[in-house]
This record gives sequence, C-alpha cells and structure tokens, in this order.
Amino acid sequence: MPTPSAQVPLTPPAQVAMGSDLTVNNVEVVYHDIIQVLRGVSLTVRAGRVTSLLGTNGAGKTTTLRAISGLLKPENGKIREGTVTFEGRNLSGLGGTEVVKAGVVQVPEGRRVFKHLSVEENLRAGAILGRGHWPSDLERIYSYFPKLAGLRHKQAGYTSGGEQQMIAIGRALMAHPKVLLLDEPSLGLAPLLVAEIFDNVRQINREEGVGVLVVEQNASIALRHSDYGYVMEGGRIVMEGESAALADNPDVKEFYLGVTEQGGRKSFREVKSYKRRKRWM
Amino acid sequence: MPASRFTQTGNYRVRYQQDQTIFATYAEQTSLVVGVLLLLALPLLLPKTLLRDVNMIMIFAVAVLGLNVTTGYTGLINIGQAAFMGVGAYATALAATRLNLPFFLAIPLGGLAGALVGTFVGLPSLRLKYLYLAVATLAFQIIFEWLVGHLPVLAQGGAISMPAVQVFGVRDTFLNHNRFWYYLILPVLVGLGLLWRNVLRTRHGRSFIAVRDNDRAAAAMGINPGKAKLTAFMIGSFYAGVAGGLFAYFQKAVVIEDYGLHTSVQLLAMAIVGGLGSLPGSFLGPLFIVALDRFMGSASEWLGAQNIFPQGVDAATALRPLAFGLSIVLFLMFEPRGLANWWRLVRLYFKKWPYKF
Amino acid sequence: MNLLPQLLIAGVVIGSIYALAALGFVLIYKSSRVINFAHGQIIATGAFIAFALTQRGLNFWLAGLIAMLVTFGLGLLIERVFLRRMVGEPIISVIMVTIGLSSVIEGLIHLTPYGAGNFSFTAPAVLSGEGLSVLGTQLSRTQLAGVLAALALLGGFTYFFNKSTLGITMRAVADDQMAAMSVGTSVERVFALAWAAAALTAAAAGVILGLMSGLTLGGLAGIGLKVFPVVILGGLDSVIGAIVGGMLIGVLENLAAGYLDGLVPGGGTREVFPFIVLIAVLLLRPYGLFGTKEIERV
Amino acid sequence: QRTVTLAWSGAITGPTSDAGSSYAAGVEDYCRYANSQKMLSVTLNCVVRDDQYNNANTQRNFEEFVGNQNVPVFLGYATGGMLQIKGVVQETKVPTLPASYHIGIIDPPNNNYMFLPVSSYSENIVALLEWVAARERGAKVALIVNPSPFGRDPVVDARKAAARLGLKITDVQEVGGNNLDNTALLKRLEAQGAKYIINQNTAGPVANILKDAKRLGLLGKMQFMGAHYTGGEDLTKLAGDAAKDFVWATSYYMYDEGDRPGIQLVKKIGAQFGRKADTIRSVHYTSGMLAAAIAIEAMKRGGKDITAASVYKGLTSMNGGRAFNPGFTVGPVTFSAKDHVGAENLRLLQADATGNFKAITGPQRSKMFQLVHPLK
Amino acid sequence: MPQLHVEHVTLTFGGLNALTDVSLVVPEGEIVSIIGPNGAGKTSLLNCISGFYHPTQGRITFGSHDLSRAAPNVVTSYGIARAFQNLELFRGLSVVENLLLARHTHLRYGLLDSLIFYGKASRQEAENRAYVERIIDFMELEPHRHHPVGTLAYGIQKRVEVARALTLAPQLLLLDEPMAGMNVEEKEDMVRFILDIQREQGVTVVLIEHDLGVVMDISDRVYVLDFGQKIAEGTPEEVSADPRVIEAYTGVPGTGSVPAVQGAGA
Ligand SMILES: Nc1ncnc2c1ncn2[C@@H]1O[C@H](COP(=O)(O)OP(=O)(O)OP(=O)(O)O)[C@@H](O)[C@H]1O
Ligand SMILES: Nc1ncnc2c1ncn2[C@@H]1O[C@H](COP(=O)(O)OP(=O)(O)OP(=O)(O)O)[C@@H](O)[C@H]1O
Ligand SMILES: [Mg+2]
Ligand SMILES: [Mg+2]
Repeated sequence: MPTPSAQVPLTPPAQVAMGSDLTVNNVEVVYHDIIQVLRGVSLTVRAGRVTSLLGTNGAGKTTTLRAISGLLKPENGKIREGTVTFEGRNLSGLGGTEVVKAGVVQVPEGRRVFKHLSVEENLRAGAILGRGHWPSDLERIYSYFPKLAGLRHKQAGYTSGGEQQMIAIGRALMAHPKVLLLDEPSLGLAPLLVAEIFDNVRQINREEGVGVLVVEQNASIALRHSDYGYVMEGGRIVMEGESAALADNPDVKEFYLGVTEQGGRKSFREVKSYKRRKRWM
Repeated sequence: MPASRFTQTGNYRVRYQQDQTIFATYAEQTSLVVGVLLLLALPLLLPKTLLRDVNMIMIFAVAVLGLNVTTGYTGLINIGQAAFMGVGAYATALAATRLNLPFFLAIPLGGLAGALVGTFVGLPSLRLKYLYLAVATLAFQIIFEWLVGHLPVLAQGGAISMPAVQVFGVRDTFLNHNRFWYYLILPVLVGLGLLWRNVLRTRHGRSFIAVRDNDRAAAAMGINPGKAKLTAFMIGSFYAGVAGGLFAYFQKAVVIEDYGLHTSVQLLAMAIVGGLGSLPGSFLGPLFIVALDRFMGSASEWLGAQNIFPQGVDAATALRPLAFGLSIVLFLMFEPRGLANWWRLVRLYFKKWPYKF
Repeated sequence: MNLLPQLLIAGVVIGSIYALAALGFVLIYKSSRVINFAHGQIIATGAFIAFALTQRGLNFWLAGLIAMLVTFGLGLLIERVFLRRMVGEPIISVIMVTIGLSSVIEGLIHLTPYGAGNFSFTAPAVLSGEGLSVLGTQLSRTQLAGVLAALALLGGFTYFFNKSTLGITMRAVADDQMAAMSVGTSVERVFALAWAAAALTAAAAGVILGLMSGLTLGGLAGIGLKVFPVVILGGLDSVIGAIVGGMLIGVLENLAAGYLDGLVPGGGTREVFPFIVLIAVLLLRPYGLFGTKEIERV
Repeated sequence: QRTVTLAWSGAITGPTSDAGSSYAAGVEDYCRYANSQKMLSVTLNCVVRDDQYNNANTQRNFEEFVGNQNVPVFLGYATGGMLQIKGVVQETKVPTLPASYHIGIIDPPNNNYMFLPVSSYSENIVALLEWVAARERGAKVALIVNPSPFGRDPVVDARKAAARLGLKITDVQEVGGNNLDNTALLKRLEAQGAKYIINQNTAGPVANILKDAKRLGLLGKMQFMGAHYTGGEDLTKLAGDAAKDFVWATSYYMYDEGDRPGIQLVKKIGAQFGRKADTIRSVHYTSGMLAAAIAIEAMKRGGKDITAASVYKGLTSMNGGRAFNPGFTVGPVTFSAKDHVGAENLRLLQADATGNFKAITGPQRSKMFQLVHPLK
Repeated sequence: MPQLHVEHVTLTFGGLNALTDVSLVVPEGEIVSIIGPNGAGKTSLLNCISGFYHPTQGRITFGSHDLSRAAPNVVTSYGIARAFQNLELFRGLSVVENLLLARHTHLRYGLLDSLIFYGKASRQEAENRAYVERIIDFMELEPHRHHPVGTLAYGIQKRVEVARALTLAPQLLLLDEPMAGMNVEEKEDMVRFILDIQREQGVTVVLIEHDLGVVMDISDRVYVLDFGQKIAEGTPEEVSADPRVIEAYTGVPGTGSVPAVQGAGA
C-alpha cells in the first residue's frame, strides 16, 4: 500500500487559501453517528484548475465530495470536525441547496439521471435556481455536448452510459457553478468515451473558468487531465502533488497505474496466484 | 460445547446444524417451560373481559402472522387481509353448518379456502409491482364484500350462526366462552407461530425476501419470482383463513361487517406497529392496538363524564380514531422498526432472557 | 328515448368530478411516490371548513376560497410535521402514515360540531338556477361548475408539469431525490408544495361534492376510495390520466348501472364494476393508460 | 340493590355515527332524567359506550355489561351486531332492545329475548306498499335498498306483500353511499315504468337519489318513499327541496308536533341536559329516549328486585290495559311473550316544500304485514 | 460440458435495434470477452442469454437447452450464472444469506419439509451452509460473512456478486463489468479470482469489460459489438489490430499491451 513518500512533499499550509479556492480543512465525517469514514481530510480545489482525488474503494472519496456538497444528511452522515470554505464562506453544515447557491455543484456517482424525464427536461431540472436564462443555457450545454442535442426528447433512462454522463454534467452546468465536483465520471465507460468526457471537462474548465474536483479510479486518465492530485486511503489523504509528479511516484505507479518498476505494464495474467491476504476493512 | 449451557458467553457452535437451534441454552429452555406454564395459567389470572381481549389479540396475531409473510417478508402490500379472513370465516361457517363438520376440521378447511382464494388473488402479483399490487388487493377487498352481499348461501352478509362447540365434554357457554376459546386458540397460534418461523428460515422464506429485495436478482438465483409470490400469498391467506375460522366461532356468527376494509387496515397497522416481518412483532402489534383501543375507550368515556367537551360523550369518543391514527403515525415516524425493536432492546438489556427468535 | 347517450353524458360529468377528486392524489404521487390514503379526509376537511364559514355568514365563494387557502396551509403542515421525517423510509411505511393520518383527521373532525350529522350548503343563486339539457340529459349547474373546475385545474396542472421549470423539478424529485438535491433542489420544499397543492384541489373537490351530495363525514371521506380505480386506470402519475381515467370510470359505472344491474339480482354493480375493470387494466397495462412505465435495466 | 346499570352499546363514531350519536344522547339523557325524577327506587348508572359499529366491540360490551355488571337489560344498536348476538342473548336471557328494526332480529331461532321498540323496517315498507295499492291498482314499484343486511332485510316481505296487493315490483337495486350520480338508475326505473320508488336506506343515499330525480325532472313522475331511517330531519338537511313529497313511514312523533306530550318531554329533557338544538330535533334522539324509557319502565314493573327475569316479566306484561305509552310514538308500546314489537303503530308522513314532514295518515298498523310475516 | 451458441440474434425495443443479427460461440472452458462502446448492446446480449430479454429473432442454445424463450430462473437451472453490471445484491441480507439464496435450487425440500424443519430440511440447510462457507473462503470474504451487503464498500460488493454467481455452481459464468470502479490493484484481485474459477473449476466465462488491459490479457477469444452489430471477433491480438475496432472503440492502434488510456501518466 502506498504511504506518504519523501519524493512528494505535503503542500505547506502557506500555499493554501486563495480567495476563490475551495478548501477542505481537517474534515471528519461519521455515518449513522458511529461509522467514522473521514479522519481529518484537508485538500484544496484551486479556482479555475482541475484537481483529482484518487483512492481505493471505500477510501472515502465520495464521502469527501458529499461533505463539500452538503449531501451527507440524506445518507445519515455528518461532519463531526473541520470546515469547508469557499469564497470566504464556511459551507460545512449547509444544506445541498445552499451549497449549490454558493456555486458548488456535484455530479453524483453513477450519474443518476432522471430516468423518466427527457434529456432536455433533465437539463432544465438543473436550472431550478433560475440563474441565467434557461433556453440559452440549453444551447450552451448542447454546444459542449452536440450528441445531446439530437437526443433532446429521448427518455434519459434509455440513453447509453456515456450519454448519461454527459447529461449529468450538463445538468450540473445549468446551475452556473464555480466549482464542479465529479464523482467517477469514467465509471463503466468505454475508453473512447472516457477520453471524450475528460476532454469535455477540460474544455468546460477552460472556457468557463470552472474549478473541478474529479474523483477517479482510472488514475492514469485523471492524472493526465488534472493539474494537481490527491491520493486518499482509509479516510486520510496520504499523498498529494502536481499531477505529473504523482504519476512518477513508484507507489502510485504500482498500485494505481499498474506499471512495473521497469516502466512496462505488467500483464494481468501474471498476477501472483498465491493468496495475498489483506485486510479490507 | 461449553461445559455449562446455562448461560452462553460466546459462540461455541461447531456444526452448522447447531446454528439452527432456537432454544440453545438452559436458561432459554427453562424460561420456555416457565413461559408455557404462565400461558396455560393466564385465564385463571385474568378478568373475563380482558381474557376476551387476549383471545382477540391471538386471533389477530394469526392473521398478522400471515400478513407478515405477504407484506412483511415478500413486500407485497396487502390491503385485503380481512377479506381473506372473511373467506376463511365463510368457508368454516359453511363447513360447520352445511356439512356439519366439527370445528377441528372446519377451521383448517377455512384456512385452505383462504389459501386457495389467496393464491388466485395473488395471480396479478405475477405482473404487478409496487403500489399497483396494493391497489389490486384493495379491489379484491371490495369485490369480496360485494360478492358476499349477493350470495344467498352466505345469507347475503347477514348472520350465519355457528353451532355450539363441545370439547372433551366441555361446552362453550356464555360464562366460560373466553376461557374455552383461549385454550383452543392458544395451541393453534403457537403451532402456527412455530411453522411460520420454520418456513421463514428455510429456502422458501429466503426466496420471499429475495423477491422483495430484488426480484430480478432472485430470478438469476434460480428462484421463480412468480411462484415465490404465489407461495407467499398462499401461506399468508392460509393464516388469514384460519384466523377467520377462529373468529367465526369466537363471535358465534359470521357477519360481513367483521371482514371489511377497516379490519384490513387495522391488521396492517398491527403488523407495522409490531414491526414488519417479525415474530414477536406479530404478537406485540395486535396487543398494542387492542390495548390502545381499550385504553382510549375508557379514557374518552371518563373525559366525556367530566363534561370537558361541550358535546359530552360524542366529542370525547373522537379520541379513539385519533389515538389509533396517531399511534400508527408516531410509531412510523419515531420507531419504524416497531415494537419488535423495543422487544429486542429489552432482551439485549436482560442479556440472559431467552427466546432468541 | 335511447339510454346510451344519456348514460355517456352523465358518466362524463360524474367522471370529471372523480378526476377533480383524484387530481390531488396524482399531485402527491407524482412528486413523492406516496399513495395518499388520507385524501378523502382532506376533501372532507376542505368541505367542512367552507361549510363552517358559510354558517358564520360568509359568502359562499369567499368561503370556498378561504377553505382552499386554509387546506393549502394544512397540506404544508401535514408534510412538514409528518411526512418530512419519512423521506427515505420504505414506501409501505409512508403509505401507512397516510392511513394513520386519515384516522387522525377523522378524529379531529369528530371534535368539531360537524363530525356526526348531515349538512348541506345553501347554494348561491348562480349555481341553483336552471341547468342545461345535453342530449336529453338534464345537467345541473353544480355539475357543470364541477366539470369546469375539473377541466381548468387539470389543464393548468398539465401545463405546469410539462412546461414550467418547477413542474419539471417536481417530476425530477419523484425520479431521484438524491440527484435532484445535487442540483440544488430543495426536496422538502417540493414535497411541501405538492401536498399543499393537493390539499387545495381537494378542498375544491370537497366544496363541489358538498354542493352535489351534501356534507357527511363518511360520504366525503369515502370518495378517497373511489379515486383508486380512477388513478390506476389513468396511471398514478399522470394528470391527463386522472381526467381520462375519471371519465372512463364514470362512464363504465353508468354503463354498469344502466345495463348490468338488470341482469344481476340485487344490482349495485356500479359499486364493483370499476374495481373489476381496475384489475383487468392492471393485468393488461400494469402502469395504467398514461402512467410512466418503470424503467428497468439490469 | 342500590344502583342498577342501564347500558347502551352503539356507534358514536364510525359508520352511521350520525344517527348513533343522537341515539346515544337520547338514551343517556332519558336515563339521567329518570334518576332526577326518582322514577325507580334504585339509582341508575347510565352508561353509553361507543362500539364504533364494530361487532366484536358490541359483544365485548355485552359480556362486560351482562357478565360483569349484571345489567338486567341490554340496549343495542346495529343490525349486524344484533344478529350476531342473538345466541348469547338467548342463553343469558337478558332482554335486549336494538336500535335496528331488522325483522330478522326477532325471528326465530334465539328470538325470545329480543324486542324491537317500534315497528320493523319490513312493516314500514309493507305499509308503504299498502298506501300505494290504495292509490293505484297494479302500480309498478321499485325497491332501492342499502347494500347491507340492514338494507336487504325487507325485500322478501315486500315481494310477498306486493304480490298479494296486486302490485308489480319491477326492480330491486342496491345503492349505498357515494352514489354521486344516479342518472342511470333513475333512467332505467323510468324506462321500466316504475312510479313508486321505495327506499330502505340511510338518508344520505336517498338524498342523492332525490336530488338527481329533481335534476332529471322525475320528481313529479315518480313518488319516492322510504322506511324509518330514510326520512326526517336528516333527509331534509341533505336533500333540501328535493325532498318535497317524499313519503316516509315511521312510528315516531315529529319534533314539530310540539303539542304531543312526548315531544314536550323530549324538549324538556334536551334543554335540561344542555343538548344542541340539532340533536334535540333529531328523531334518533327521540328513539334513544324510547329505548331507555321502555327499559326503565320494564324495570319499574318487574318488581322490587331488578333482574333480567323481572325486566322480561315487566316487558312482556306491557299489553292490553298495561300497555306503556311514554308519548314518543304514535301508538302505545305493547309486548308479550309472543309479541316482540313495541310500538307497532306507524304513520305515513309527507314532506312539504320546505322539507318538513306532515302526517298523511293516522296511526295505523299494517294489516298486510301481519299476513306476510305472522308472529313466530 | 456444453457450449453456448448465439445464432443470428436480433433484439428490438420499439423500433430501436439493440442487437442486429449477432452470432457467437463460447467454447467450453474458455474465457470469452465481449467489448464495445457504451450502448453497443453488450448487456442486452447477456440479458438475452440469461433470459431477462427474449430475442426478437434468432436462437440461443446452451448444450441441448434452448434459451431463447426461457425465463431467468429456468436459464439458471441449466447451469448458467450471472453477475450484474449494476449491483443487484440483496442489500439488506448478509453475505452468507446472499450466498445461501444462490443455493435455492440445490436445496431440494418442499414447503411441508420447510414447515416442519426437521430431518431433510435441517440437514440440507446445514450441508449447503458448509458449501457456502467454502465459497466464502475461496473468494476471501470471511471478514464480511455476517455484514449486510448494502454497507460494504463497492469493491467488496462486486466480489460478493461474483461469489454469489459462483455459489450457483454454474457451468457458464456471465460477468458484466465486474471490475468497473476499481483501481488497478483491485482489478488484479478480481482477475485472479476469475482465472482461478476458470482453471480450478473448469467454468466457462463470458466477460464484458471496458478495461482493455484486462480483456486482452486474460481472454481466449474476443467479440466486438458496435451499435448492436458484431464488428469483429478473434484472438485478442487480432481484435486489437482491427481498424474497425480501433475506430469504434479504443481509438488507438496496437496490441493489447498498453492501450493509451491505461498508460502511465504521460
Ligand atoms: N450511507 C452510508 N452509511 C454507512 N456507511 C457508508 C455510507 N456511505 C458510505 N459508507 C461507508 O463509508 C466508506 C467510504 O465510502 P465512500 O463511498 O466515500 O468511498 P469511495 O472512496 O467513494 O469508494 P468507491 O470508490 O467504492 O466509490 C465505506 O466503507 C462505506 O461502506
Ligand atoms: N429495457 C430496455 N428498453 C429499451 N431500450 C433498451 C432497454 N435495454 C437496453 N436498451 C437499449 O439498448 C441499447 C443497448 O444497451 P446495453 O445496455 O445493452 O448496452 P451496453 O453495451 O451494455 O452498454 P454499457 O457499456 O454502457 O453497459 C441501448 O441503446 C439501450 O438504450
Ligand atoms: Mg465513491
Ligand atoms: Mg452494459
């Protein structure tokens, strides 16, 4: 398992806290008042930049996003310690609606489009705050995702996985966010589409100056498309750094990128077949 | 196995079959015996009208056990359980009056009739999901009541009197009515309770839960979801039918009003207040609802006598529906797992207390 | 004289009253997937509030309006106090809460002078005048008012759900609460609004029903049951379905009463016929004529 | 013996509570009035208990009153509950007075201790048929009944009577609550040529039928009529002017007949116990009083020791010169070992334009009824 | 052991062709992968095999059994098990109970035995419990045995899905994206389980997966779908060199060694 490594020093606190950065400060989260999942997580999403958050299953990545976006409550979770600040405001403890109003919007894990609504209605449902002018916003979304324009009236439940991911991102954009939180956008997507989605994210980031925090299992693509990265394990940030530097880290290479010491990719057939007993909890 | 089986301090089971035992420790077995003795002595300890309530609770418990199979375990919301009771009651009444069958044959016959009709009514469940099935059972409830009203053999819903029952030379009379039936209903309830528990810990019971949780995955496990649902309906309405037969004898006559929508709602309320899908809940729910009704009856009468309300007794009796409704609502809001959860907590507290159902 | 056209007309008229009664039911289901068993009781509440106000000398129309506003508030209150806590609980629990509520509301009405007894509105002159004769069927002005109110409300809500952002959002909430929250929707507010709107339409239905058949608690509350075949036929979450379902049930009832009753000793087939149709419809089209088909992909 | 309990069990909430709550008030008030008048040497403990129209509750109340409190007479209520309880009543020999005037309650078997305070629904209906036959030979009649044992009860007797009276019953239809639209029903009856429509129902469904008949212009063409629970204040309130000309059969005096001693008593007692005007006006209030009055009178006549047997004796001796006449009904209350109907006399009343019922016959018994349903 | 034959299968949803004339063969004991873009119809094909959908045209056979019209539970009884793309577990039940459910058809006692729960039922329950424990051991799920699966981490839940399918003791195992949402290390674990299942138990495997690294490394044979049509088939090497596949799916030429998306963060 990766451990904090000397090659990637932790960012000194002085570097943090620019005006419109989103900062997560030493946050602890418990579910059902007993299950502690985050054990003091701190990270910064720089304004206008793409930040990635990597980590094993169950490390608490989704939980971190929920802690930011105020969606812990419906899952019976709460922030026990720490703060989330954005533009000088403390977002922790706010409800989902307030956080969206503040300009931070989450694209949930597994996309969760409104299955029974048409594609266009899905997008309009994102315009609930009434920010901007929805008809022109629709055109804006269609310009990022031309595919969606052709599917306007199709029921979202019957669109393919990649299209659903586009709908979910487009829906979030309707609220004119300043920071976009993406939870595993590549989940279940074919390689070409993964690339397409990340290109889209990059484009949106560039053109609208939106800050992006992207949670990913697909570390290679996430690091390639982000400026800065964090690695999370067991509810803690265990590593961070510029994306390029992270991708060079040997532990990251072995456990997240599947690259051998020699730099080649090792074959899945050669996985050691003796039992590598590990603790999963 | 540890040397002492009196109290158990850990899991000492070494064979999977031991995981199946219900009463494992001596403490549990002793308290079982004590419990049984207590139950047998109950009629001697309770005043007569309370004993009547106990009998009602036990009859309701039989029906609620059934409801807990369909609704609690299989997730098929059933708003027609009282109609299945009615099917059992009428079948029992016909068996007793037309075929002159003794009650120990007439009541199981009622159960079978319930099961038969239940399976038939369950057929839409093969296609219907979610709330639509609930509405289909509601429709059955209404169609049932209508049908009885149009059938002269069923006295068009008027009274069909039940013959008096005699067991071991003891006759059912006004004075011993409640004791008499207590000793007949109790074994039926205990027996059906045991069968209930057995079914639900075997492949059938698991298939019910599987269908409830995820019927597609259930099908992928080789479970025929339709068959599972129908089996659940069959078992659930068998229990209802038996309850109906018992009720027919206990009330001494079958009248359609006893098996109306209101009773169905009451049964659902009992199942939920008790805790859906729970054996102790199936007893605690009816106990709570009946006790609450008795209490509110007295309370409202007392309030009426105090002349607090301008209209005296009429306004005060409003407290009964109010309390009934409020108790359901409050339970669901604050203790959705029902009384069974309280029961569990109490048992955790008295760790050594037995009955690890 | 041919019976059929008269039966059809009468069926459509009574059907639109059913549709009006069913509308609130659909509103709640559409946004929160809750079947509201207390709907009949809310209808009764609306009617009795209006009646109590007219008893105190208020103008009929004003009384009706105030009753609608009061029940609007009542809807908000019910949602806030009882249903908000139930978000995320299994659906049967939520249904049972509404069953409990129906009992609570009945109890509360019993605490007023209107709990037991028969009352009726003194209809304003506009509504009590000569009716209209359509194809040989005489329709009263009350009935016509009912049809108009039903069509207006149903049309309004259809537009609302399909075209307005708020309407779309309400449907989105029904679809996936979590996802709706993620784009900043206040799910609570949507639910509250749905209950309030439903209660408001229930009051309208209550007043019209009260005008037509007088006010008794049992009678008004009993409409809550009649609504089931209507919404199942039309589709639980479809406003259009409510009106079509209402009219179909109205017509079917009348056809049963007109043609079947003579064949069945004792008659009264209109009481069950809708429910038999209901089961048949469920088997052929499990989500009703206009209901949303559940999307299931594994 | 210091106190004796006079107990009633019926629907104060639940279905039919509109009638039940007034009935309960009548029972309770008359009982308290009896105490205040020292009618008996003992004090009455007046108990009215809500059974929510639930038969199991009725039986429980019966067991508690009869089994525990040893009441000498039981005042009951609903058709279903009373039919169900007949066996126990027979066994315990406690005289029982229902508020349901279903003839099956006093038909054998197990009928020895069941007493109807007034004429049965069947007798009401047969009397209406006699009235029709007198007006128009061979007239066509339709019956509309409640879809319950309560409603279906008189159908058999009505058919028999109609046959003997030369009337033609064109249809028997069941109509319950929520009958918001009766167009089809009425149009069909019209097509059948039925001119007389006799109802056995509660006031609500009847009112809806009348309103629809008015809308369809059938009021003049059809004569609507009904048994005890169809008419009176309840109908007036619900149907308004659509109730005009409705013919109603009942054994009770009307509230408007202020010169009748019974009605004066009702008003006096109602005022004494502070009842609402609406309650006092209700015929069910009077009915409740009648039941209580009969019970108390039977206690008084039964002898010093008040027991079920003494009350039975007191009841069955109410005949001939010893008939009881509290003035609530148009005839005296008579019972005997064979006769289990109290005030058999009834009148037909007809509603005027404002919905007030005015007698159109004097007090009478239905002769035909005694032929089609002889005492058993 | 029987082979799976899919012959000219077409599947239509109200005008939309999810599958058009797809044919494929799965030889016994092999690992066969199906790849293709999202919405290509991979899951639909699996649904057709496992009885959730029925092909509009064409035939699917498994040995002597015709699967084209069979219900899912019937297909299962022929020895075909499946793990779903989106978790379809019994979330409220524990791992043991989930697996016991998969023994449903292997438990052969009737409703009456159930009611009495003595002898037959009791004995079989204990035997099957032992069987389930062996699977738990094999899939390394011991620590989670009694936890409700709904509360387990996503990766574990995926593993429970596979374990549950395995508990059915199938001859053919259908896996729909068993490694979605996992990091490399976790994928390696899953690959090892799949290989063990195939090698040690001789189970035939049909695998749908978007991670080409995995697919190319472990498959004996690969089919490629696009817009419901089969556009390529062959060994991993053949398929990954096929221009049509590159255009429709991977976007990058080359063999299975290092697809671009899987490459190091360069
Ligand atoms: N609603 C909840 N109730 C209880 N525990 C939860 C809940 N949600 C998550 N957890 C637990 O919190 C831990 C972290 O979950 P989280 O979803 O944040 O992980 P993740 O890093 O996003 O993993 P994945 O890559 O699988 O999505 C897990 O162990 C999970 O079981
Ligand atoms: N039940 C259904 N009703 C209507 N259309 C459906 C249904 N199931 C699938 N489809 C359609 O069939 C096509 C193929 O879908 P399928 O799920 O098989 O794709 P897939 O290849 O598995 O994609 P992914 O990689 O995203 O899982 C899609 O266009 C989808 O919308
Ligand atoms: Mg996650
Ligand atoms: Mg798929």
